[in-house]
Amino acid sequence: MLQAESLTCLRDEEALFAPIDIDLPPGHLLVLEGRNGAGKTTLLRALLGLHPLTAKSLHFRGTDVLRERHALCSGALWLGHLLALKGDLTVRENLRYNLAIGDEDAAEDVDELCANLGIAGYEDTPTRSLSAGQRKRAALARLAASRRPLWLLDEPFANLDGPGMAVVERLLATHLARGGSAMLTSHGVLPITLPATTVRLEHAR
Amino acid sequence: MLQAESLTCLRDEEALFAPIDIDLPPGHLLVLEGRNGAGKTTLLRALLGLHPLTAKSLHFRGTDVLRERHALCSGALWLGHLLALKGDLTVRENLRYNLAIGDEDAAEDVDELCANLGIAGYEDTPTRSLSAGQRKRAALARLAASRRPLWLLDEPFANLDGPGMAVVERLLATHLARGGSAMLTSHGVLPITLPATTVRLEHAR
Amino acid sequence: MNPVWRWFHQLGSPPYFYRFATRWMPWFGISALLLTVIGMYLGFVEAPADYLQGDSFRIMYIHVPAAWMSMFIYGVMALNGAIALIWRIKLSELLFLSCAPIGAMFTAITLITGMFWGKPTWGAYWVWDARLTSELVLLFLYFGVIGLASAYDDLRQGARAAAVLALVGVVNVPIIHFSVKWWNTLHQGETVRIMGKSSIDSSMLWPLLIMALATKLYFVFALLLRTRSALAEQERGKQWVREAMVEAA
Amino acid sequence: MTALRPYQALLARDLRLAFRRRADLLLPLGFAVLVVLLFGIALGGTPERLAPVSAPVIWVTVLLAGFLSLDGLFRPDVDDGTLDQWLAGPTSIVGLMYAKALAHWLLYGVGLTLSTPLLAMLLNLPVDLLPVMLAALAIGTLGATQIGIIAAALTARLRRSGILLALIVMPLYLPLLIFGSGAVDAVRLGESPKGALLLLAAQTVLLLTLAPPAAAAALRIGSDNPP
Amino acid sequence: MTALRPYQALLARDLRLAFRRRADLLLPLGFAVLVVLLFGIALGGTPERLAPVSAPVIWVTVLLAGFLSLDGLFRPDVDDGTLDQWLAGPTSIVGLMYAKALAHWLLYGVGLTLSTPLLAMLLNLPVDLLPVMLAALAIGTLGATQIGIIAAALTARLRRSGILLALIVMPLYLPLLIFGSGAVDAVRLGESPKGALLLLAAQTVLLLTLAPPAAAAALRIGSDNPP
Ligand code: HEM
Ligand SMILES: Nc1ncnc2c1ncn2[C@@H]1O[C@H](COP(=O)(O)OP(=O)(O)OP(=O)(O)O)[C@@H](O)[C@H]1O
Ligand SMILES: Nc1ncnc2c1ncn2[C@@H]1O[C@H](COP(=O)(O)OP(=O)(O)OP(=O)(O)O)[C@@H](O)[C@H]1O
Ligand SMILES: [Mg+2]
Ligand SMILES: [Mg+2]
Repeated sequence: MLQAESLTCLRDEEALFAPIDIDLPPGHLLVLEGRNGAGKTTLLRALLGLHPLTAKSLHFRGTDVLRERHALCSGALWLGHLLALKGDLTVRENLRYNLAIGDEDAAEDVDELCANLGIAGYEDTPTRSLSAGQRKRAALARLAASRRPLWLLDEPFANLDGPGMAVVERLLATHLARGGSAMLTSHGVLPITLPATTVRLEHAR
Repeated sequence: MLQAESLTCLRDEEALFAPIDIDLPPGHLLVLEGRNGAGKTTLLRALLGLHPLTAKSLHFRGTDVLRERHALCSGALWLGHLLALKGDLTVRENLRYNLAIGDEDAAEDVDELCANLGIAGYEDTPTRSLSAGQRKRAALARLAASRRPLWLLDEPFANLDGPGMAVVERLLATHLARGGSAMLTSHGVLPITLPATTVRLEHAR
Repeated sequence: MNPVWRWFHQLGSPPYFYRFATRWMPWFGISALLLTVIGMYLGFVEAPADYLQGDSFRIMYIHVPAAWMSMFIYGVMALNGAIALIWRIKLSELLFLSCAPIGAMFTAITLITGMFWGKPTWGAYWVWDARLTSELVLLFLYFGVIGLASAYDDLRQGARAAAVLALVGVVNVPIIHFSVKWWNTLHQGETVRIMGKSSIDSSMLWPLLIMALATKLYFVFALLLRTRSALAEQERGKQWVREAMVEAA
Repeated sequence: MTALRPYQALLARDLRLAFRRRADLLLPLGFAVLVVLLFGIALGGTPERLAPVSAPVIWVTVLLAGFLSLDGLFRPDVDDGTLDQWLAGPTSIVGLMYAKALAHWLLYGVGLTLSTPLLAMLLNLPVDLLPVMLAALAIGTLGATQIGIIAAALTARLRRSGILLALIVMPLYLPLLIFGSGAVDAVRLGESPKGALLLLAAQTVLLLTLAPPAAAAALRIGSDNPP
Repeated sequence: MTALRPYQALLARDLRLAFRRRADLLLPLGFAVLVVLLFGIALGGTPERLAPVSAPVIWVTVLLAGFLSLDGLFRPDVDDGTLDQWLAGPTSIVGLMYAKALAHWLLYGVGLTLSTPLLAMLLNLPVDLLPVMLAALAIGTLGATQIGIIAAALTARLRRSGILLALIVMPLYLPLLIFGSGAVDAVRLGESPKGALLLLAAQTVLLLTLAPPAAAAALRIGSDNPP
């Protein structure tokens, strides 16, 4: 799915971390580790073209991403620190809009997505009036509807309670079983039991 | 330090969770547990008068908080989901301002605080250019300088890496040893080994 | 407790106010209607035409009472706003909110009748004279109060925020009243005086006073009506509202 | 028309966000009336003094009211991560910009144009100038929206850009203002407003073809994806 | 003076945030010059036509430039949690409001007043009116800041409040505007501006005593702490 050789991100024209190699086949999970400020968030954003990166080679499903920067954008679903929810709109409206703008399956039933994520009953609540964890769940509901092969998730477990983490684990398991791949960042002990490769970002020098 | 009987928070005039009793003596740690949306964040805010609450009695160091709502404000230090850092100002400037506005000890050495929190070298970086975890550390640096007896910490471990969590644990240990108390919210397994009482927020009915 | 104070305290309790409003509302409504009919008849049929302005002066019987009400209601509103801010009494918040649209209506009537009166007398619908401008400002203050209150999700927070604005805007009311004295304006000076002699003939004065009383009664009627339904809406979960509904049905 | 789905979704979302607070829809009108009021009182207020300046004052007021809404055009989308999602997603940013521009014009341009008769009355604008004023404003606000969308995109990532935004927008508004008041002046002097209106329309068409792609490019600045 | 330390810290922070982007300090001036230019052009531009309206246009411009800065007065502090920290802390909110108001006036009121000679030149304002204009603006902007701080506090927690802000602020600006241009007019008509200036000063003093506590009360709305 995603192969990279000697990949690193640039900040002020300097490498942020020692170059890493990535080999993420379909159906696999990759965990990005590293201390605070190691460059995990930056790496995910850089893959999507939101930051400069350098690499000997970088391929996504056979396409050379270094040449066609746009290739990853239509094949990857990214959830960052910011959740891209409009506080004034309800969970349902936010989800509908997110699915449409990402060109995901239109037929998805929003009530079902919410039930999956454990926020049933909040479909018509403005996201402004949700707790931190509920808001995270609303953002994660996109995953359940997504058919994109690669998921890039930045700290997907932050703010979630135990059952919430289990939901994310289930979503990941289904996705991997369908032949998708995922790359996620997390701190400390991973609260899930899925098999995963770990890549650690270390100081550049 | 903090005693409460039959305490609960109101949202739209309804109790958010089943009334709880709190007894937090000096030198002790209390962990608030509960599912996403249980009301942990709301409870901390309500103690500080940012939300309505009801209680049979609520005392802070002998003062009746229900009568004198302001009593807790000068004795408690609160860190919420929002970090109250100005992205345009450096870590040093943010810290200086935070200490002055909270009327904390003016003599504190900012370089030392930063070194304590593991963000030495970032003193003169605008907080906008910090990673999520580094920003959290900058916000937590206030704790190291604070002389207020009660700490109210909302998910203090979120976004931190392993060493970061250890730093917070050390800060807490010093604070408790000095006779201070702390109340914190957290999800899943607490990543620290300090002895703590747990209070769980359950559905109101 | 002094009986007057006790009555106020009782009135502040939602169920008592609801019953009070239900009982007295019709009386205020009916007497307002009656007085309006009498005032209109006296003003528009009986009173002699003005030697200068002909019949256009009859707009006065709507214009002047409406103008007085626009300021009076602002005062009542600000007073309730102050009570709501200081003692956080729910009923004052609702009374405060109910005043705004009624006051805005009277202000709009003042402006519109004034404009139609201005065309024959001054030759223009609108001039930027101090009284006219300050009355327009009053309209915007009412709009500001309504807009700010509705911009908040929480009704009570909205009411208190709007109350701060209403109190700040109180300075405008004396400006409206004294504008004709402070600046030389096109607008009519003070004609009707409570103390001393009014510079208006009594055959013209009487209908005006009747209309003034009618508008006051109408205001109380509209205020009770609006506050009553807002109260029932806000407390709809409560036992006494359900009882009152059953009673009404 | 599934190809249009993302753009429709954005248009619907922007309109919905605006309608969520219904009072907001009347507020541009309120602002315009207030600025007119400030000018009325500041200029002393007699009809003879007001009439000659009323058309320009209306133009400036409408442009200012539209201008005030620009800060909210992209800022919320930047702050909550929506913009990053657009840039990281498969949808054409140029298309999204057209949807944004349409929503903005529907919400502000149309509303302000329709409120002109009221402003005109307050300022004693001669009634026979009203039709040409309305036509010029309808075209002009469409152009102004395009200018606004470029400026808002350029300043979207900056903090406290309010006044920088003004600095970018005002000079670009000038040609619209010149031909817009020109058309009204022409009618007052008994000439045909056709020339001025045509030039105004030509500018608007030019802006319509240039502005959304320019705005898309501006949003890409700071991200690594080529436009 | 340790009792003043929190307020000094807030004042210093606000000034520092403004100075961090030095360009921002010149931007109000840039905005004012542009509005004046728009009017100059819209009004046809001959000196005879401009001179009588120049004083009111300057007043309106200065008030608008100050007004545009209001949205940034509390919004950032609400968004990043600073406001909640104030409300949850030991420091007097009224005191913080005085610090905020002082910072805002130093940044906008003083800057705009100092730029008036330039605006006056662009608009052919008679030179002998300049001193009274400057005095009136210095006093008037201090009052306008107080009005602004109330309005900004009232709308701080609302989304997209720009135009609601205008609705609140403009009517309250009017008395300042009336006496402010009144003073200039008095000098033009050869009378003494003293009365108008005194009334302007009286208003400003009244606002200075009322506004910061009112703003503090407004910020407390939504919190459970009594004001
Ligand atoms: C849009 C235009 C007008 C507005 C906004 C307006 C506003 C007001 C207001 C606010 C008052 C109450 C003042 C007070 O009691 O302190 C008033 C009173 C009055 N107005 Fe007007 N007015 C307008 C036009 C006119 C015109 C054209 C006339 C007739 C020439 C007129 C005649 C009067 C009279 C006779 C009173 C009673 C004065 C007194 O007894 O104090 N008004 N108006
Ligand atoms: N601004 C708000 N307006 C209305 N309701 C809200 C608001 N914020 C939170 N709530 C509701 O109040 C409840 C408690 O929220 P709170 O943020 O206290 O939960 P929490 O225990 O901190 O959850 P989390 O673990 O997700 O942070 C939730 O059900 C939420 O939907
Ligand atoms: N906007 C920015 N401008 C400049 N430097 C930045 C910016 N954001 C982050 N950095 C720097 O880049 C480095 C990597 O940041 P990044 O956010 O990628 O870290 P991270 O691994 O995600 O950390 P965390 O675990 O704290 O989220 C950090 O040292 C940080 O100081
Ligand atoms: Mg990160
Ligand atoms: Mg929480």
